[in-house]
Amino acid sequence: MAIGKTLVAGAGLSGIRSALDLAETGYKVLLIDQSDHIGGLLCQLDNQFPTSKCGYCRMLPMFDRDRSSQHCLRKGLFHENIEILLSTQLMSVEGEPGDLKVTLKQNPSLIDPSLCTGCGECERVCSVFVDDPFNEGLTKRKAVYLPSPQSFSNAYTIDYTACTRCGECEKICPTGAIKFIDQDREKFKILVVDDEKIVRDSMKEWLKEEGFSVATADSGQKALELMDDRLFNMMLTDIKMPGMDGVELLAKAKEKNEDLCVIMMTAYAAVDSAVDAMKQGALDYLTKPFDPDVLISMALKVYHEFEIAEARVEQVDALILAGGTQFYKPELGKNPYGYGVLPGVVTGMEFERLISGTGLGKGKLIHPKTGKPVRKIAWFQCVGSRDVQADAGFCSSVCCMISIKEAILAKEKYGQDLETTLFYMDMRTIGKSFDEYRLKAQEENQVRFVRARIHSLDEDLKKKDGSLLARYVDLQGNIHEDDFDLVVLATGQRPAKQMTELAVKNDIGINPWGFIETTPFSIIKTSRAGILSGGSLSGLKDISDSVTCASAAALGACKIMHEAGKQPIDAHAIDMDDLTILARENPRILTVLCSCDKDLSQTLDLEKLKLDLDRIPENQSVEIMDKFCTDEGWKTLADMIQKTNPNRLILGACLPCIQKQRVKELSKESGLHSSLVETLDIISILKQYPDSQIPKTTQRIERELKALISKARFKNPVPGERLESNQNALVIGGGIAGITAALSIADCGYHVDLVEKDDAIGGNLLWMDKTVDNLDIQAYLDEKVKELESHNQVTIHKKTKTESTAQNPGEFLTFLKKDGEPDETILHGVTLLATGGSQAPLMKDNEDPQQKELTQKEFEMGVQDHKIDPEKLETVVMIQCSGTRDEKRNYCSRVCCIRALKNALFLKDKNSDIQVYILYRDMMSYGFYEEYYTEAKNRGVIFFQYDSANKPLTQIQEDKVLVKTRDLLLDMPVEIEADCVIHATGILPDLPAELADQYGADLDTFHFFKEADSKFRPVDSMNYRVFSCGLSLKPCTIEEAVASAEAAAIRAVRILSHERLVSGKMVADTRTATCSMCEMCVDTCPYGARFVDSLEEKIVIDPAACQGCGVCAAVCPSGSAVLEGLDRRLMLDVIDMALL
Amino acid sequence: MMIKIEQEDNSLTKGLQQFFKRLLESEEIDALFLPVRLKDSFSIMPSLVTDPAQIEAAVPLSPSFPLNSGRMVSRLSYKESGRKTAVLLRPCEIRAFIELIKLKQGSRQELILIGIDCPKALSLSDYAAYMEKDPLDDDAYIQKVFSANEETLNGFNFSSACNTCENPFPVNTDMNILLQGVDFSDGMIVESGSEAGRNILESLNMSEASMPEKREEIMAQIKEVNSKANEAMVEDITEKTDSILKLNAFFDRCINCYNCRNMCPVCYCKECVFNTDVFYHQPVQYHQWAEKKGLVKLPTDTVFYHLTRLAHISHACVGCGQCSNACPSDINVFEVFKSVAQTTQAAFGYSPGIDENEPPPLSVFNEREFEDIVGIK
Amino acid sequence: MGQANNKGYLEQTETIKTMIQTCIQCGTCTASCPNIEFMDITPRHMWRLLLMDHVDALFLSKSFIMCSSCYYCTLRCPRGLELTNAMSLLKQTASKLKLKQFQRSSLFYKAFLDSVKKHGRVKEIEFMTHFFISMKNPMIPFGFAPLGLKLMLKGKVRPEFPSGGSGKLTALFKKVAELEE
Amino acid sequence: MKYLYYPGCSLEGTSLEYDISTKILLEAVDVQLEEIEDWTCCGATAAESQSHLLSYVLPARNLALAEKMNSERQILVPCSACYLNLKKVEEVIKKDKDLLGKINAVLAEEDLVLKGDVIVKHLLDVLSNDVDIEKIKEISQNKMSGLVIAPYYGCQCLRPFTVFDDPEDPHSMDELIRATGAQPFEWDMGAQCCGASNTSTKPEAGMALVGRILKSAKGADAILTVCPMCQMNLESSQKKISHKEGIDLEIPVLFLPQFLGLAMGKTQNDVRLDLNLSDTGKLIKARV
Repeated sequence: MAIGKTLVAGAGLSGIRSALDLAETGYKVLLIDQSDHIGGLLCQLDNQFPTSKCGYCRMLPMFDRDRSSQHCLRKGLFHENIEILLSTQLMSVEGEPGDLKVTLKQNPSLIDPSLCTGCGECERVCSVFVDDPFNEGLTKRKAVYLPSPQSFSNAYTIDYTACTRCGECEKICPTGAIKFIDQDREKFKILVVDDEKIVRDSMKEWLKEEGFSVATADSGQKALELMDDRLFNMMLTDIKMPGMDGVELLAKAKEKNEDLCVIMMTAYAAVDSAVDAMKQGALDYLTKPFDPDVLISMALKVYHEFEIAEARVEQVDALILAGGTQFYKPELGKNPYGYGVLPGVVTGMEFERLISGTGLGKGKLIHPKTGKPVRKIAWFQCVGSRDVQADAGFCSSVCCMISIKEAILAKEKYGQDLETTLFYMDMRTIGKSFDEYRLKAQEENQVRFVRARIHSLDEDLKKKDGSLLARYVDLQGNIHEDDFDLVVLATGQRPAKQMTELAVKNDIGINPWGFIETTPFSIIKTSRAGILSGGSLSGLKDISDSVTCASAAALGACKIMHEAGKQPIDAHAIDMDDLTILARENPRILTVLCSCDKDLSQTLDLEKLKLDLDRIPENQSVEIMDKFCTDEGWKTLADMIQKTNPNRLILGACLPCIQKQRVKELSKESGLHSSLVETLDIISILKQYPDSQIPKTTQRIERELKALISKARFKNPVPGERLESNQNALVIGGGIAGITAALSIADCGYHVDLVEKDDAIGGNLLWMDKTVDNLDIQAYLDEKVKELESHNQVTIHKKTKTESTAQNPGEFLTFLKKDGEPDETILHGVTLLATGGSQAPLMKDNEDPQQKELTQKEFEMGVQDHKIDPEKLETVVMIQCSGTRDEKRNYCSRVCCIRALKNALFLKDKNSDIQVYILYRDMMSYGFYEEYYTEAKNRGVIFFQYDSANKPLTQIQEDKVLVKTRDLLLDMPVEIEADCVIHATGILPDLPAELADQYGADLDTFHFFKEADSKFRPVDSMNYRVFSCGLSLKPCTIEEAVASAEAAAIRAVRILSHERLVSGKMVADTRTATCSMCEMCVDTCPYGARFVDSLEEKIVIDPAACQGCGVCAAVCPSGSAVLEGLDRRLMLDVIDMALL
Repeated sequence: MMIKIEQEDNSLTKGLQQFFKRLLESEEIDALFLPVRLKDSFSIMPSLVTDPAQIEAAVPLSPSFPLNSGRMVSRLSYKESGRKTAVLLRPCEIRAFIELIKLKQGSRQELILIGIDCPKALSLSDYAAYMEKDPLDDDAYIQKVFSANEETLNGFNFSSACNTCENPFPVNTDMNILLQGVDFSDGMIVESGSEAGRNILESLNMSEASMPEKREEIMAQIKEVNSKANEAMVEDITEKTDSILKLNAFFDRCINCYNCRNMCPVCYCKECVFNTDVFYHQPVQYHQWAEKKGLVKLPTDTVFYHLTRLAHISHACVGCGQCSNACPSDINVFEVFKSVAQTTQAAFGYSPGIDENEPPPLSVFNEREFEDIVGIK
Repeated sequence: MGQANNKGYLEQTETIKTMIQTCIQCGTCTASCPNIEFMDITPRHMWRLLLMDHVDALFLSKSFIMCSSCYYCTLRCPRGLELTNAMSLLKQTASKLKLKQFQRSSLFYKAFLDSVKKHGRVKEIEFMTHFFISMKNPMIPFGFAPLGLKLMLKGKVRPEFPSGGSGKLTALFKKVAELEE
Repeated sequence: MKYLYYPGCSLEGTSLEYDISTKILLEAVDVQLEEIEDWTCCGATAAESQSHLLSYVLPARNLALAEKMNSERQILVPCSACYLNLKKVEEVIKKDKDLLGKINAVLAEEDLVLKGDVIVKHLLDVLSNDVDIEKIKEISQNKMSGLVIAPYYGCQCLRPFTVFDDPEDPHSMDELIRATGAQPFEWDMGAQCCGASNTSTKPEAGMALVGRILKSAKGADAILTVCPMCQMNLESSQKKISHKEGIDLEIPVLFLPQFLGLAMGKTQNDVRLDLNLSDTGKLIKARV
């Protein structure tokens, strides 16, 4: 059977997540990105909340991890099942799920990576400086550069559009890696259309100088006439022209020549129409007056695509779009905060780069104008979000938390006396731990939160010290003027331009804002079968939601591949080396040093080095070679190995050369076992010493090499262990998350036992009618339950509880206690905790016999049972955060505000005369839900904001409820006589601690499932076989519950797809003979990889769970807990050698 | 609850023996573990007694402290035996045993822990010498040791572990025999420390007693005096070992006999790493060392051995002093261990031997701890 | 608040309320307003009153006539509300309702438009005279006197127009009035 | 280059000098003007506060007249208030076809039809974007060098319709000022409100705004305006405000084309400096 393959377009956070999930399952992945590096936005971000750290690497595979790279994802990624293509764009997609034809366009680099040694000579001679996009333009880089500071790859790249083709780099390159393609620009025909002669003439002149063919026209009509005669490749047209305007010309020109690249030109203010034009197919626009350089670079870009981009057509089964989002560019809008004009106004991303260790200030925070340390920083929220004037009727969902994080980070980095102020409208702390984090910012870090929107920003002309003056009005109507050294704009998100274009061209539905539109109840399925949307493409998401969505998309792809009859690769079918023989042989060590195009004898006493190393019996010889990174060097080394037949190799070279992947290839080709190849970055070490210090340098290198020789001589080859792994799944909980998870796993071909404690499947969905976007929940549930009940891979256990469980490496054993039936024991390889949650009960102080005060659920059920008749109601009050987001339950339940909006709109639909009041603290209408907030306002719903210190009070009167609150703006008390009051009481998780504990999972402070990492492993527990989804994981909407279930499912399928799991090479073991069974290692193991086998009285290890961290070895005093291949004798010897 | 143990035949020891006899005869207890004077010998060794008649040889209180019985109790309890045993232990023995429970080397399940106010001890060699000379009889010793907190006995120094002990009173037991601050003319007092202990005491039907008034005060005094002695000792030993050279000199007589390790109650490994091939060096290794410095002393790894032990168990050191007792080269191992242990335990906020539910520091992982030491924020 | 409960208010202001319905009370308009010091209540406060149907309180305030149509609030409102236009509509409403406190500015504008209606273009001297007569307060012209005098001296305000413009706007005005009925 | 010309009432009365200097300047830079025949008042702010429809009909009539002239499609308007009113109609009828219908129903009284194919341009837009600035440089020969001139834009040429400049932080006059050799004055008052008709109806409020602007202009040799209302407000009460504030706030205030005209060699009389209410003598002295 054929092996499944998926194309993942976009290699940022979510693209990587999707790709790794599929690759770990055993499918092939083609991962592409249009940029020159993988990692996406997160490459530029050093720290994430709540840890103020990065955790990107936590997404790396945990079992069979030697198939993949095991270093920071910002440095790069390898996986045997993933092919990565950078600088590549997806152009089109045709076909059906299971048989998609995708066309890719890859921009070949002008530098041959197999020849480039990364010496940097080209960069040194390059005379072109451009803004470095990696630092958001805060710094400059050359036109030939290394793609990202963290990247392992040492191959340089040429910025095609910035490069002037001066040829200096081509001349200096020692390996001849740089080759400019012969240019034939004359063939590239450009048409310039403008009614003003000066513009036409000067543009013609500039473009001709670059060697292009240029024709001009003074009107749209003339342009069209010219197009009848000749075929143009590119057209630059003014928008405002008498007669036919540029936009009309664009449409007509495209009719004539679909492939024509059109660039609009417009005066400052008409940017809107330029943006409109782009929606109609223009490639880009230029704002008049413009710099010739900008024009030329744009022309070169188009030319580049035209001339040298090659199309590559691939056959795949499924397509995951993971192009992410872009940040709003304040300078393109009305820009009231003077971004780009006022010094000291930066975007959030720029701020991250400013304070990044690899960024501009190398960690220092200096005012860009005065050079003085920054002492006062303000964050402005909703820049390009919740602003219809910026074409954003939506909330960008993530900026509030990002800004809080940045404020805390700034305080942590630059001292608590730094003044930080956050200006916001609603603080959207929409996750389970977000409110806590906000409080921490407020109370521990003294970040000032001001509920106000800043209208505009000016430089303080009186002070003339670069400080910025922000004017705002407080709730009482008092005007304040505060000055700041630095203002950070929390810029909102926009759909990634290329993705929107791709969607439009390929009939993939988009929403009015240009984001990918997904089908009902799904955030991954696009309108086209076989094409899935991962990450934030379909709407704005933080890291954890993006990761969840990306995993869900991977599940979608997995299902498609399974349905198309495609198979994953069998993981255990890799060759077993004959290691035992190797272990018995005496070590024969070959030491090779790559001189990297330098004369090593200038810096090292090679004679002494060789002499000293030869005294170690196991070391056969020391060799010097050149340019291991080139094909030629590679061959030299292979020959050397052939000749000397070593069984262990020590390789000294540069960092990029010794990165694992290359060494892995070397082992494969030379037959040397990969765990017996040791590497040393000698080039970095040599850089630390001046040439004159030969003895010192030699001594250092000698020590390092001796240490490695010691390591090599004691090291025995270790095979990855293989663990029999059960291929059935247990899903606990029959709500929508449980149903989805079970169906998802079953659809990928694995058996699932679904346990539900009640006699009905459906959980909370059973009492719900419609969603806010008017989808029929019951119909959806019916469909899913039918699907579940008829699925031959699913066994449903109703009225059943799990009683106890035992875990052995590779499987769980769970006892099912059934109501009225004999108990049952099942064996399963993974456990999904989807035990759900429920609406918190209403804490009532009042006697309320007529049930005038209701929870949201009670209200909705009341309407469904016709106990509540909306037409008979005159006034309804809704109280948000009732009993939640306070000391007792200090988290936001995320869904209640949306539910309130839904109910308000429902009431208004049923009875337009009804008066609805919503009393809220922060309106959490995140993402596109903001539109319902606007709609509710439009429909006359009145909103009162209240603060947690003055909660609304209710009083039952005869047949009314009197609600007392305060209008904060009018500063007066308000009393509302309501027919009924609907309380939003929030969500309580329903995951018993004992249950979680049985499966080695933990609960968080609020008794939700505790994620292994709330950002990067959002559905996993620390036990790699246990997952959670739905409400037991965190408060979520139905779509989000479904997505988390799909994510949990792929995480499970990733394990289920293997009959045997292969461990990493570095895993722990126990020497039972010396073990005292103190179980310290069991308690200590963070991955739950160690178990007590009480029958055999020994400690056993799940090698797939073990990550080789060595904590067990550290905690074990007798040395019974060991890391295979890294025993104490070896380590002591290495230390000894290094000290000699 | 508290009950009273009357003197028997004007003898405190006999009174205690009587109490233990009743205990052993009761249905609650199958065996008793306590120090017994061996026949025709002055040696007093911990013994497991099942015959009530044998209790007559029991010497619950004496300056003899041949080994830390925590280790022995661990052997009696690391698996189920189906029998209930009452064990009498000194405070430092209890602490050692609690540490071993944490390490799954023992269990309280079938035990009744009986604590006793510490009667101090002489070193092994001093005890032998003392017994040869003119030893006090058992009762006189009790009278003497609990009447004043003295550092010497008949010219012999009490073990420095005892003189510097800040916790010579039992905690977290099932019952305790109280001696400090007790008017012996009125007998001795047993206080229950757990539900199980209370039930047993009640079943014995003995007369009730109340807490002696002066006890608290006396306990505080003893703690203060010992604490000062401890400070002085730490200061002294720190001065003696505060550089690697001094440390080398301090341990220069060490012959790698590993006696200190063998007698250490919390060094619980079945097989020590120092007995494995990790320290069975290649011959070339010795030569390389010698070549580097021109000379290498053998055995090697002596200081390394002590440092390793400090790294492994200084957090769990209960301060019993048996390591010094065991040293044939008369190295004051205990003083180094106690000094280091205090720092280690303070760093982790760890109190060894108090609560079996307090996890050993290394088995707990906190993402943010010792930021100033590890340098990672 | 005799007039306050006049339902006429609500009808008149319903359109304006619709214009500002999606206000999220962020305060951008208020902080932007150059005339805020001379307003008794802030623009945000006004919108809130309007939203809550406290039209009486709104017309007790004179804030909206302080609006000098600088359009800053309109420019900056994140909800894209046409706040300056809403201000104008409030002025219109006040004028239509002939509320006493707004008489002065209302009459000023009326005099202006009368002049336009008659001549097609503004005869500045004429409309000022009209205005003063309508105010029936002889003290008022003095307020304008220094400027008027200055303009006269410079020959900028003259009794007769320099050029034509005998516009036929009466018909237009009439038609507008008809359509707006 | 040729434009239709809508002067507006003020340019026939209180701001005659604006009309005259505009015409002189444009002639000098080869721009021809053709006045809209039979134009009438745009309604100013008065119409808006009296009748919604009227506030559209009055400017619409003029646009319809312009369309009827059937020559140029761009109308040049020097007065910002007129500009806004005319622009408003141009923009709104693109989207609101209902309103267009109503407007045409009224205009039918005069047999006029509004189609909406003319573009309304402010004088400053034309000067800063359409006119060849090199020409101004060439003629003026840095005549104004040494002067620091505060560009004042006012509101209505910038807002609510953002056409040719940043509505918060305008700079289109900077280049024009530099073209004369003078330096633009750095201030943040250029786009602030002058108080508009508040200076007549609510003098205390209006004066406060004017006072703020004049105070900020301290250090500049003159203020340039592009709107009769702004000009009047900034000029007319300088003495009174100086008296009230207790500091000398008197400063020459000129219409932009007056200043450019002077720079390009026109006489004081050509640009009718005699009609300015502020003491322009200071500026003339400073230049000499």
